[in-house]
Amino acid sequence: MSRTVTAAGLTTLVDDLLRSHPPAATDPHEFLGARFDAGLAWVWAGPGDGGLGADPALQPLIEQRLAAAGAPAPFRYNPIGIGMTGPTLLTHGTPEQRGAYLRPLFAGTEIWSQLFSEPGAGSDVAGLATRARRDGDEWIVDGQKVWTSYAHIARRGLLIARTDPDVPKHAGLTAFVVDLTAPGVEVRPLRQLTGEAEFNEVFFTAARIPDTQRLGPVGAGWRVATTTLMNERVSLGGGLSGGVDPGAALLAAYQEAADRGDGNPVRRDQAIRLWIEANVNALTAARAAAGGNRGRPGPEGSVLKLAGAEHSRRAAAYLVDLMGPAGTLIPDYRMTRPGLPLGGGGPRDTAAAFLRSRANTIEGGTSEILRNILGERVLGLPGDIRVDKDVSWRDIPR
Amino acid sequence: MSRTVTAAGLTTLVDDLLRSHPPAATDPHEFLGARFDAGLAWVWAGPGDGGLGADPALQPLIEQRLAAAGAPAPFRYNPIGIGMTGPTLLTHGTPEQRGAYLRPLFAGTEIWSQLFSEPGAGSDVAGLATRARRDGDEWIVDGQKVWTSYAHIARRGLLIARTDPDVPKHAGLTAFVVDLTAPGVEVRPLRQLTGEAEFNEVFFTAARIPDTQRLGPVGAGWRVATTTLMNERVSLGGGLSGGVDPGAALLAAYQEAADRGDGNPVRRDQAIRLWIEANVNALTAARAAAGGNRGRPGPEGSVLKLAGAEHSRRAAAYLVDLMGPAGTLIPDYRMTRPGLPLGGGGPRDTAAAFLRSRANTIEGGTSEILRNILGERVLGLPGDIRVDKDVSWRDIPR
Amino acid sequence: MSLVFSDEQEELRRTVRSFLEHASPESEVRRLMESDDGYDPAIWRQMATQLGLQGLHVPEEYGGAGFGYVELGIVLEEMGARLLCAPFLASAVLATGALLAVDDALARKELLPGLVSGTTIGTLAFAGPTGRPEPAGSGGLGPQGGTGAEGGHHGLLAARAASGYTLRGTRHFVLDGALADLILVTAWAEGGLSLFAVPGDAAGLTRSRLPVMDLTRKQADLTFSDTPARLIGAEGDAGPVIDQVLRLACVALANESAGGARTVLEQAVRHAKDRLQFGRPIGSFQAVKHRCADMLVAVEGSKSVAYHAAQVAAAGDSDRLARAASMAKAYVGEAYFSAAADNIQIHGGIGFTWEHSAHLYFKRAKTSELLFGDPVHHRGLLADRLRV
Amino acid sequence: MSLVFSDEQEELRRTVRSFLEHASPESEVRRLMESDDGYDPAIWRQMATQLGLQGLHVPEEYGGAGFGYVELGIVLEEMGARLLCAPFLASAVLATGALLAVDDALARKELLPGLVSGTTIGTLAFAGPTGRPEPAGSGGLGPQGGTGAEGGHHGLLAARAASGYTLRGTRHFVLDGALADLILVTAWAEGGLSLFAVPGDAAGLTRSRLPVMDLTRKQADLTFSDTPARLIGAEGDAGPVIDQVLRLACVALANESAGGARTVLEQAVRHAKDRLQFGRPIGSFQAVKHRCADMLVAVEGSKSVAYHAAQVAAAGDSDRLARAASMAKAYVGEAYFSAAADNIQIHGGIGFTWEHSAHLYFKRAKTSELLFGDPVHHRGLLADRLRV
Repeated sequence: MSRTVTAAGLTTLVDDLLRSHPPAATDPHEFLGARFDAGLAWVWAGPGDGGLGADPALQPLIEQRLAAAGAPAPFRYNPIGIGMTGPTLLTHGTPEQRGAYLRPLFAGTEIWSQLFSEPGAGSDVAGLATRARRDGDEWIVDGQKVWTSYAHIARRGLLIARTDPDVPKHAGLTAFVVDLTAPGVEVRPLRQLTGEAEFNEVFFTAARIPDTQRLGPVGAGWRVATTTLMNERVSLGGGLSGGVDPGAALLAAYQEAADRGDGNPVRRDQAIRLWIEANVNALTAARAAAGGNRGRPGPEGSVLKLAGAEHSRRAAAYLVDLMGPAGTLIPDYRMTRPGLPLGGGGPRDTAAAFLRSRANTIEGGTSEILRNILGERVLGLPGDIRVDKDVSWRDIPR
Repeated sequence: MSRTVTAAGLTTLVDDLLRSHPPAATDPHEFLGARFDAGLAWVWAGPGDGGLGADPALQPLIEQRLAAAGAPAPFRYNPIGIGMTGPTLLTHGTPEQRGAYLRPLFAGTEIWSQLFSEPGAGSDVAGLATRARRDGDEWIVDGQKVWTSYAHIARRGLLIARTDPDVPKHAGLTAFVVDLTAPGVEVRPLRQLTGEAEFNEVFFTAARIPDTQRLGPVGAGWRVATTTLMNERVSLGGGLSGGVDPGAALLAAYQEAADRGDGNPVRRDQAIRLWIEANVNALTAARAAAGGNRGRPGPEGSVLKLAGAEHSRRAAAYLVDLMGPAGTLIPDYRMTRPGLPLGGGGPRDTAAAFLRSRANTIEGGTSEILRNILGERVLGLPGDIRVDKDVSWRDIPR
Repeated sequence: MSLVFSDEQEELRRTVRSFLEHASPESEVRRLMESDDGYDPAIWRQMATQLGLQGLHVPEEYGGAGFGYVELGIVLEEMGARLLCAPFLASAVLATGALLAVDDALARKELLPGLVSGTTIGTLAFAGPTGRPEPAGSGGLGPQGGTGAEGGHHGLLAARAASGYTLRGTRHFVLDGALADLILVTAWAEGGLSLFAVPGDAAGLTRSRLPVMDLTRKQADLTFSDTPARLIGAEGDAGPVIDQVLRLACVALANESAGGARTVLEQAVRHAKDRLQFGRPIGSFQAVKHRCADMLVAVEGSKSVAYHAAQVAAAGDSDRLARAASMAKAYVGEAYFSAAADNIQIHGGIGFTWEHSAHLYFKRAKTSELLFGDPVHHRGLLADRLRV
Repeated sequence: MSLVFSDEQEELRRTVRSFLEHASPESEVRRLMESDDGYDPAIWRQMATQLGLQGLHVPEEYGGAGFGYVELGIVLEEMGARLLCAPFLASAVLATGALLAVDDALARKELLPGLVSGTTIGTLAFAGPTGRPEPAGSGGLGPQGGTGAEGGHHGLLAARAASGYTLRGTRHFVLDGALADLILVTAWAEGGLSLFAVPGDAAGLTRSRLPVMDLTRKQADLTFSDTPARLIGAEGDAGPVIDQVLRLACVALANESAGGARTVLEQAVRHAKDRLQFGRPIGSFQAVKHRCADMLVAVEGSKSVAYHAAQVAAAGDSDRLARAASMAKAYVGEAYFSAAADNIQIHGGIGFTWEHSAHLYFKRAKTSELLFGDPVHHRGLLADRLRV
C-alpha cells in the first residue's frame, strides 16, 4: 500500500471499523486495538505499525469522523504514549520494537512514561547523569529520574541514559525502552505545590535492560530525545486549539462576575485581551497544523508551546483575580495521584487550576529554553557561549 | 575648614551670597562663579574646588534655599559638566586640573561634553577604538566618537581613548580633557529620529592633547569612565524625582481627554498605574538620596535609571494613545541643534516627547546593560561568559 | 477554512514582492516621504496597469480582477513590509470599499473604473476632530458634531441645492486627502448621515496637509464651504456603509501591519547577527535573543489573526467580520508597535538615528495602531459584540 | 519626611529578625500551616511579653509601647519575610486598629490591654460573601447585604435586646476568625452600620474554617444566630472606623508583602548562584539574571512605597493616608505576586514542588494581593481621590 490512499478510501475504512466495533458497545481498549489493526492509528505510518502509508494531511479526517461517532480518544488512555513516545518509536524503533510496543501503546493496554529529566538535569536535559553500563547482552542502569507523569501506573518508559561519560555530553547518551515493573526500578510519588503528586521520581538501582530494548544506536540518544521533546511541545501547545471558541471560558467567567455585581470595565478589557490571545494562539495552531508536516513536528511547536504556556498562566491568574478573595479558596490539598483514562477535560476549580498553571512555563521546556530554541533554530541567531561543548561530560561542572 | 560646617553656618553663607549677588540683578554666569567661590557648588568638595569640606547631606539645603530665591540652576547652563564631568574631575583631577576647569565649568562659561561612545562601542564602551599615541609631552588622537551632546557648543570634553591595544580592553584606556576647538577635532551633527540633531559625531584626526590634560594615570581610563557613567545614571534617573507630584502631568492629560469626551475607564486605570509608577520611582530616588553617599553614587543609581527609563517610555506612549490620531501629529521634523541654557522644562509636544522617549532606554546604558549591572554588582550574580576577557584588545572580534 | 495560501496566492505574493523590491526601496521611501504628495505616479500607474493591484478585489464588470480580501491582504502585507508610499489604503480600500458597499450602481459604474485603473485617486473622509471612530453603528459624528463635552463643534452638513447638494464643515485626518481626485465624504443631510462625492478640485474645498509623525502616509483636514457635492446612494445610507468600510479597513491595516512587523523582526535579527559587542554577536546574548523570540511569537500571531480576518472578509458574513476585524486590529496594532519598538531597542543608538529605517516602521506602527480605532476601542467593540 | 530609618528603628529590625529566625523557621511554618489554628501560642506569648510586638503602636496607657506605624511596618516586613504564622494582622492590626479608631474610651480601656499582652486574640469581621471591600465611605454591606445583582443576600443585622444587642447573619473571610477570642464585627443597627464585640465562644456563633489556598493565614466564615453582642462606640459609628482600619491594614499588608518580596528575591538569587546547568550557574544566563534585576527593581519600589505609607500612617492625615495606602496596596500587591511567580520560574521544577518553600510565598502573595481590595480596586479609589 502506498500514498495512493484517498480520502474516500479512508472514509470507507473508518466506517467499516465503526460498523465492526460500534463504540458504544465495544471495550475502549478493544476498539483502539482494532483501529490500530485497520491502519487508522497513524495513517502516515507503515502497514503493521498502525498506518497505511498515507498522506499525513488525511489524519484529521479520521480523527473528526471517529470523534463524531463517539469513538474513544487514544490520548485519554495513554497521554505520554500517544503524544510523545509513540511518534518516537515510529521514527526510531526497529521493526521488532514497533511490532512489540505500538499496538498495546495505542490500545492503552500498556501505559507509557518518559524518563528524561533528573534532579541535576532540568533545562539541561543533555547533562543527565543516569548511567547505563553494558554487560553482555544487557545494560545495567543506575540513577534517578524525576517529573515522570504516570510512572506509578505505567508499564513502559522511554529512558535516556548516559552510556559514555568520556565524550561531550550530547554524544554519550543512548535511548532505551524500560520495563517499569522490572526489578531495580522504584517509583515514588513527588508532591507538587498543588498538593497532588501528579509526577513521580523513578530510581534505578542496577536495573537490567536487554540490548534488544535499546532504541536507536548507542550514542544516538540525544537524537531520540529531540524527537520526543518536539512531539511533547506540539502536544502541549496543541492542546490549546480545541473547541469552537478557545476563550469562551474567560468570557463566561467575566459574565458571571458581572452578574453578581463585580463587573468592572478594566477586568472586562482584560477578559477580551485574553480572549483574543486564546483565539490568536488557536489560529496559529491551525495554521501550523495545516501547513506543517504532520508526524515530524517542526519549530512551530515551540512558538505554540511558548505562547500557549504564557497565555494559560495569565488566564488562570485572571480568573482568580476576577473572583477576589473567593478565588483564593481551594477544595483540597490532599495528596492524590492521577489515574487514567483522563477525564473529559472539565474545568478545575479556579485556585487549583491557577496553581497548576505555574508548571506550564516549566514542563516540556521552560519558556526560557523555548526562547533560546526559537532564537537559534528558527531565527538563526548565534548560540549562547557554551562552556560545556567539546569537553567530556565528566569534566563539566555540576 | 573641615566637616564642622553646620547647617546654620551654611544658611548664613547662602544668604550672604544672595545679598552680595541678587539673582534677579546678576548675570547667571557671574552668580554661579560667585557661588563656586563661596564654596557652595559642591559643599563636600575641598576649598578652592567649589566646596567647604562639609557633610554631603547638607547639599540639598543649599539647593533648596537657592532655588527658592530664584538663583540660576547650574545644570541648565552646563548639563554634562554639572551632571557628569564635574564630579569626575573632583574625584580624578589633579589640583592643577581642578583649579583650571572647575570654576568655568560650574559658572557655565565653558560647556562640557563627554566623549565615550563610538560607532563600534555602544553597550561595550570599554571596547572603544579611538587611539591616543604618545608623542613626547603630547598625545596624538585619531578616531571617531558619537552621541556627544552639546559638542557643537562645548569648549571641553572628557575623552576616553585607547593608549594600549595590546592589553585586555579595560586596561588599555586613558582619560583626557580635550579642547574641542583645537585643530584636528571636527564636530558634525547626527540627526535623530526626532528630526533634531541633539547629538553629534566628533572626529579626531591627529589631534594633539598635552599630557597635562591627562586625567588619572595612563591605563586608568576605565576607572575614570566608570565614575562618570555612574554619575550619568544618577543624573538621568534623578531627574525623575522633581516636583511635588511627579505623575501630575499624566493625570492632567487624562482629565483633559475625559473633558473632551474621550474618557475611558481602561485609560483611567492606566493613568493611575503610571501615576503610581512615577511616584514610586520618586520615592525610591528620595530613599536613595537620603541613604546614599552623595558625591559617590552607588548602585541605586542603576535601579533608578532602569525604572525611570522604562517608565518614561511607557508614560510617553500612553499620552499619545490617549490623544488618538491627534497624538500622531508632530510640530516639526526640521533639523535643529539644541542650545543652552536649557529651558525651564516645559512639556514637549506629545508626539515629539514620545519619539524622544525611545532614547531613554538606550542612552547612558541600555536597559539590558543596566539589568546586567544590577544582577552582577548589586545582587552578586555571576557575570556573562566573556570571550573578550584576558585577551588583548587587538584580538577581540569586532 | 484553511489558513494556508494556494499556489496561485503564493505566486501573487512573489510577484508583488519582487515588484516592490524595485518600486519601494528605502531610498524611494525616503524621497517620497519628504515630498508633499508622498507617492510616485509612475509606480502607481504600474501597480494598476501591470499588476492590477488597485482593482484586485473589484468585480470584473468594473475592470477589476474579481479576487477577494485574501489576495488583497497578501498585497497589503507586502506593501507594509516595504513601507510603500502610495495612496493605496485611501483609494483601493476606503474609497473603493465605500463604492462597493453603497447601494448605487450608477456611481459604481461611473467611479470604480477610474479607481481600478489608477487614473483616479480616491479617499474617504469620515472623521471628526479627534480622529476617533464613533461608536459602531452611528457611522460618524452627529449633525451637531462631537459628543459629550465636545458638543459645541459643528459636524459636516449637507444642504440640498438646485442641482445636487452643497457641503459645509470640516472632516479631519483624511488619508491622502490633499492629493485625492475623488473625495467620498460623509455629511448630515435631512435624511441622516449620507455619502457624497466631491472632486479634489471642487469649489470651496480647502485642503490642509497635516504635520504627520508617519511621513510615509499623508493626511489632511478638508474644509468644505458650500462645496457642491453629489449624493451617493440615498440620504441616510452612510452609517452602515462606513461601518462596513471601517471593518474592511481594519482588516487591511492589520495585514499591512503584519508585513511591517515581519520586516522589523528581520531587521532586528540581522542586526543581532551582525553587530559585535564584547567580542561576540549581540544575538548570542539572551537579552537580545529572547526579545527576538518574543517578537517572533508576536509576528506569527499577527499573521494568523490577519490572515483569518482577511478570510472572513472574503467570506462576507458581517457579524463574523466585525469580530474578526476588531480582533485583528487590536492584536496586530499592539504587536506591530511593540515589535517596532523592540527593533529600535535592539539596534541601540543606531536605531535612534534618522538615517536608519527603524524609525520609519516605528512611526508607521504607532500611527496604524491608533488609526480606525485603537486597541482599547476595538476590545470594547468586541466585548459589546460578545455580549459581556 | 525621611525614608531612612533611625538607629533605634534599625535595632528594632535586628531584634525582630533574630527572634523570627528561631521562632519561624520553615519547619515551624510548615508545622503550623498544617494545624487548624495555625499559630504557636508560646511564640505568640513571647512576642507580647519579651518583645511587646502586639502593642508596639498602642499608647502606653493601654500597656503598649507608644510607637507608630513606622515601627509596626518594620515588624511586619520581617514577619512577611519569614511567613510568620500568627494572628498578628487580625489581632494587632485589625482588632487593635478598630478599637483605637472608634470613639469608646471604656471599650479601649477594657479590651486593648488583653490584645496588647497577647492574652486575647482579636479579629475584625466586616466582609460580605465576595470578600471585597465596599466602595470607600460605605463601611460595609448595606442592611440588605450585597450590591447590584446580588441584592438578595442578607447582611448582618443587629437587634436591640434586653441587655445589649443580638446579631443575625454571616460575615465572610474573617482572618483567624475560627480562633479569635474577641471578634469585632460590623452589623446594621437602626442607627446604621455599627461596631460590636462578640467573644469567640458566644452563644449562637458558628465558625467555619475556610479551605484557604494560603495555609499560613487562616480564614473563617462566622455565622451569628441571635448572638449576644456589645455595641462599641455609638450606633452608626462603624463606617468611618472601617475605612480607617482598612487603610491601615493596607499599609500593614504592603509592608508585610515587601518583606515577602525581599525573601523571594533572595531565594531566587541564591538558587541562580548555586544551580548549575550547561556547566555554569544559571544566574550567568541573562534570562535569569535580568529577571532577578527586574525583581530587584520591584522589591526596591515596594520598600519605598510601603515605607512611605507607614510614615504617612504614623503622621495621621487621613486624606494623605487614603492615597498612600491605596498606592502601596496596589503597587506592592502586584510586585510581590510577580516576584513570587518569578521565583518559582527561576527555580524550575524544584520550585513547583511541595517541599520547596517557593509556593508558600507564592500563595501568600496572591492571597495578599486580593485581600482588602485588589490593585484594580485601589487604583479606582485613587482615581476618585485624585479626581480624575
